[in-house]
Amino acid sequence: MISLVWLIPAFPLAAFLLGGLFGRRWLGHMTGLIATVAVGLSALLSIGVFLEVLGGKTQSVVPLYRWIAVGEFSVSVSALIDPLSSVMLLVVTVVSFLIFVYSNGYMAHDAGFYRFFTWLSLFVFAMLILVMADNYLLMFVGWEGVGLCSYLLIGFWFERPEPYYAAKKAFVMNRIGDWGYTIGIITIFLVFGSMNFVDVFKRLEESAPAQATLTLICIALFFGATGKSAQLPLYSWLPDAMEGPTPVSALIHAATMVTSGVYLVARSMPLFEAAGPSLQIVGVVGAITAIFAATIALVQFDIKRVMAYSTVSQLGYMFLALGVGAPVAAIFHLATHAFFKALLFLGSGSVIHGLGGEQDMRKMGGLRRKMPVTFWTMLAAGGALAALPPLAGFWSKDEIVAAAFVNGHLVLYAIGIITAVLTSFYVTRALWMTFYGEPRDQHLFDHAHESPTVMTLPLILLGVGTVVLGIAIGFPPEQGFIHRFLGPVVEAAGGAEHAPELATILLLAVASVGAGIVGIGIGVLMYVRHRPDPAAVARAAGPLYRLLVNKYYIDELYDHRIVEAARTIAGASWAFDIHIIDGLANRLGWALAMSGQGLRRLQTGVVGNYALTIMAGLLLMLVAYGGYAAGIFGR
Amino acid sequence: MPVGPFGIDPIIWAPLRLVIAVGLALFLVLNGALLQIYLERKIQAIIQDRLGPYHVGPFGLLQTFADALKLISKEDVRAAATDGWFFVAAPALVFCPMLASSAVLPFAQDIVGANLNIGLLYLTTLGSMTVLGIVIAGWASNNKYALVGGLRSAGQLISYEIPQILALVSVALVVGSLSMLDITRSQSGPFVNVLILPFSFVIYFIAALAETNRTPFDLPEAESELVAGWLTEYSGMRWGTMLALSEYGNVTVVCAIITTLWFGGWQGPGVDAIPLLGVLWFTLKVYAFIVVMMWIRATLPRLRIDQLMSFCWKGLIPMALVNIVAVATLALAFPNSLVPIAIANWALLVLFIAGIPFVQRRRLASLRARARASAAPAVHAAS
Amino acid sequence: MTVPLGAYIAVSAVLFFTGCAGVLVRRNAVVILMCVELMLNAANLALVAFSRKYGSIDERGSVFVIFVFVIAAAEVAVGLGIILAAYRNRPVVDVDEIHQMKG
Amino acid sequence: MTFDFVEPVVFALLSIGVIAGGAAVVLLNRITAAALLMAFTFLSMAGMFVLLGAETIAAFQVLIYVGAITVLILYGVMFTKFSDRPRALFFQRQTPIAAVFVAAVAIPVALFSFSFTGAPPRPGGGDLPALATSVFTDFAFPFEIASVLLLAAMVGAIVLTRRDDAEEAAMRRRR
Repeated sequence: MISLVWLIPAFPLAAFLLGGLFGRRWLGHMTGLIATVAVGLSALLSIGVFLEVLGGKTQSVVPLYRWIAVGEFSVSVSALIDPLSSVMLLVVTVVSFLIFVYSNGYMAHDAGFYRFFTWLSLFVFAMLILVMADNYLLMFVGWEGVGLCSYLLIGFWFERPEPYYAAKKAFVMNRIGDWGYTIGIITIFLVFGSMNFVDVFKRLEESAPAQATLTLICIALFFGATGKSAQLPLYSWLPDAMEGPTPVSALIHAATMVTSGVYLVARSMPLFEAAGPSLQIVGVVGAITAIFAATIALVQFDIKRVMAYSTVSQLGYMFLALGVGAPVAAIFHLATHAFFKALLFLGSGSVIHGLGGEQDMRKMGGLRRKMPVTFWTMLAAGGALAALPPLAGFWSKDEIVAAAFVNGHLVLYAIGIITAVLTSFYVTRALWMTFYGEPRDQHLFDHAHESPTVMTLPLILLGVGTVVLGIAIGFPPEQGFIHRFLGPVVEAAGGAEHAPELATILLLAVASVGAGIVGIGIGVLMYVRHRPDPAAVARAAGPLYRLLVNKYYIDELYDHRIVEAARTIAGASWAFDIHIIDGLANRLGWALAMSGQGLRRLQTGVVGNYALTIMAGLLLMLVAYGGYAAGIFGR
Repeated sequence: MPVGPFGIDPIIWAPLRLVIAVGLALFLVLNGALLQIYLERKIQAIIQDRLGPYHVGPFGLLQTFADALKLISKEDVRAAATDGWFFVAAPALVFCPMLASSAVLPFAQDIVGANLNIGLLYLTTLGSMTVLGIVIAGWASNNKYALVGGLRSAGQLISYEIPQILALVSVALVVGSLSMLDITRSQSGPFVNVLILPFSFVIYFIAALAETNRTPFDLPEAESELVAGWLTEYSGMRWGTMLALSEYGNVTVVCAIITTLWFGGWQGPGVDAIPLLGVLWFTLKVYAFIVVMMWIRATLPRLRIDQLMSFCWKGLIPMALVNIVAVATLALAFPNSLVPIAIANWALLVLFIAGIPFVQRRRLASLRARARASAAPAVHAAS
Repeated sequence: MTVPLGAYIAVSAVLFFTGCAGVLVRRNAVVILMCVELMLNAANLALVAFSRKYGSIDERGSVFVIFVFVIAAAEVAVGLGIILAAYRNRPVVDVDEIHQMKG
Repeated sequence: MTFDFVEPVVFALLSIGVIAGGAAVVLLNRITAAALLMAFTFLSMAGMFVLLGAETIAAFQVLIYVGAITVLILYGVMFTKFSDRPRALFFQRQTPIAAVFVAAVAIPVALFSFSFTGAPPRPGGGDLPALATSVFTDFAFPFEIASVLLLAAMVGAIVLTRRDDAEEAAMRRRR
């Protein structure tokens, strides 16, 4: 089965080629079916691979072919299959499959149906490459590939300006991150003389290079990660990316692509462990991002934007986990988050679908009677997001904060708890505004309808996953299945995570659940009882509220500072180009033209003359040859 | 003292066989022409339910001889404006290659003028030389019908050489030699090449009809369009040489090639016992094909020049190329078995024949459409 | 008594320079094409002769003759095409009448 | 008795044919005649190839030069309604200097060429297999390139000679 691992990305690639080549003319809506079946097949395959890895085939490398071989710089296209990548494979393919099924319903009436599925298949292909790569360079290929697809899919409705700008923004920010990634891998190659994960880590153990170098590598890689997974300072593209179709937001901007940064850091955990301060940086950035995004999410009214900011915040959690040395918890949270956040997005998607494209929560309300399935599934997902036991989110998030506490990062722990409160508050708010209360827009409400089965079925499946996943693989805490499975791969060499005793665990669990409850309580008070009334709170908060609504003016800051600076530099270089370089070229051209004026007398236009010139040349050659042969010109 | 075939000393046998070969060639070509003219007349007469020549000699057998005498005794007319030397040279230019090409025809086991190891190449070469004579004749006649006829004919010959040569190549691929003798020897026994390469045989046969200006490809002397094509200005024995001898000679040569390449040449019952029997078999086979050509002439109408060209370039050459590719690939894939090649070739043949009706239907549809398009405004004008 | 190699080479040289002279002195473009063909042919003769004399068993020189054939065919086709195109613009085939491309 | 004397005689005849034909092409005023004599030159050249034992080359020579190129050139002659012209318009203006140059190059080369002594080996066996082997093994890639060149030439010739549609329409109107 593992030997067949190359088939996993092959199916989406085939779907992409089919859709891209024949989609427009011949396949039409068949494209969706083809792509879905393809991704389903790769999901089955990756389940098989997962089971085999479970069977004890830890870390097997499947070479496909030799890609680059220049001197000692040799890169091969081969798949590294170990517990980490197999888990990622599983998550990616399964979630993708469900979302593909969902999209068949959601995009049914869109003109670019085949385009959508073509690009989505390409995305899955690139994501799988990223996950399966056994070296940093191949991973970078997938990295860029998912970036491209996210650009294409955010700008899917390029007829309108906003998606187009959002796509451009996302692409540029990702590029900035990729710059870091590039520096990272180049330095890795310079230092370790290889880009293979295995070799790099082996050489790291054999002879650790200087701290500074390692720190540079890690910071660079982490910078790339922040770009891809929307951490500070490169987070602001993700909320705008919500301009894309909802399945895209669910798949790319919640479940898979944005988590690739986490995957990257987890994958290169040994480097980070060895690199001293960088892990703390990761943790701090993650924590700040978490609370930062959560605060913004408090006041958004666009349901998808709320989800987007919550995604950013959850990703912050994951980095926090990585930072406090609990990579297992990070991956665990990645998996559970993939399920419940995808579910939240798909749910809001189905709401939007039901309301005919309305995204503003202020126009919703009372929908739970209209669309029960969506409601219940989203309720489960919301619970998971608010970390209520026994839902999936509880186990993973609890582990993260617990790890923060146990490993002695009390500040980070505090931030985590506060963020938990905020999280449960805004999720309550969102769900309430959407499903409870009186319909605020009667017209929309009347036309609202439950989505078709093809859309609700994935919701239900994801809901099941949301409910059972955490308890299935995360129980009991700290000794759950996932720890036994992943631990050996990503844990610190020294075993930093000494398992605490049960009392502590229970205490921490109670604390975080309490935080969740508190948040929900506040939410219910404000939006059900209206005391204090949200509007009043907003008025009271005044400037703070405005600050949040305007997302801390980050975009404006970027525009005014960075973009302006870039403009100035560009202008300067333009002037240099025009006046110095072009000037030089023009002078040169002028000289050539002048000499040409003189020389063109030779061009009589009569072919015979040219032939005669050839003859003269032949004569000269003959003379020279004869001269040398006769030794006149010397040897 | 060494003993060659028929128990003759090789020193004597070498020139002797040359003499025999040339004699056979002349027999085939010269008397052949007379005989073929007679045959042509008779066969057409029978097919068209006429009597044909019956007056001169028994069954009109002497009719063609009488015509030959008439031709020879005719005055040698040469129009004033014709281009002296070329006008005289053209018939020779047409006749010589044809005669020369019969030097490599294997009439029997050892009865062959010269056993070139590039016999096929030699034959195609000479075939291509005919064009020159025809163009010159058309040019020298200084007559627009003749010129157009000559250019047409040249275009036709050059175009149809391509499928012809391609068909030959497929045979050479299978046999692995260009020598006529080897090719003949390679098909001893019942499995002659036509059973292995029927498709290339069909291609060659069609192309050969065009090469020899036989119906349905006898554009160059399309009486109804341009009096007698490049022969317009010719009369008397020049005409006789050009048309009678060269045309029929070419027919003979082509049929001999077909016989050798696809139908086992002289091979036949009893040749191993009496080698001279091979001559009989060879001649019989050749004449069978000549009769087939005459039959075709009596049956099929003449094509238009554009149809002719488009059939060659759009139909024959692509099919020939496909054929070559298939044969070569299979010959590489199965070096020691001819069965796959045979299967592929039969399949191609069936495809070709089955494909014709579809093509014709599409062309008919387009023609009708064009007719309707051109008819519509006429109707308006009428009303 | 056989023909020495030099004889072949001499014939080839003479033919070559005959063609060369033709290219240089004749006006009619078609004639010039013919003369170019003559030159190519002379080169062929030299190639074959040398390859027979000095060439190894596998006819290396003659292979180039085949390529020369290809070149000749291509050259005459394109050359005649150019001549006809020029002729259609102005009915002349004289190479020194056609000098619109002078600098 | 031996037939040794045959070869030089044949060679002499052929070389006379070659050179005379070539000279006629250059000197004759009638292009059609020139074309025919060029064909004659090619035929004699083919004979020389046979004499050298390269009969495949000879066959190709006739096939391509006589069968194709000469006919093509005759086409060209007929399409460019060539009319015989007075001697004055026969040679280019650069003729004298050209003659000098050609003589200056030709004479030494011709003399030099006699320095090749020794006879080429007796023809035997035929050159087809060897030729085919080296074309399709060592020279396979140049062979492909040559085919590409031919294709390009074909396309180029078609593009050059086809009238543009306006012209076409004009001609149809004239008809």
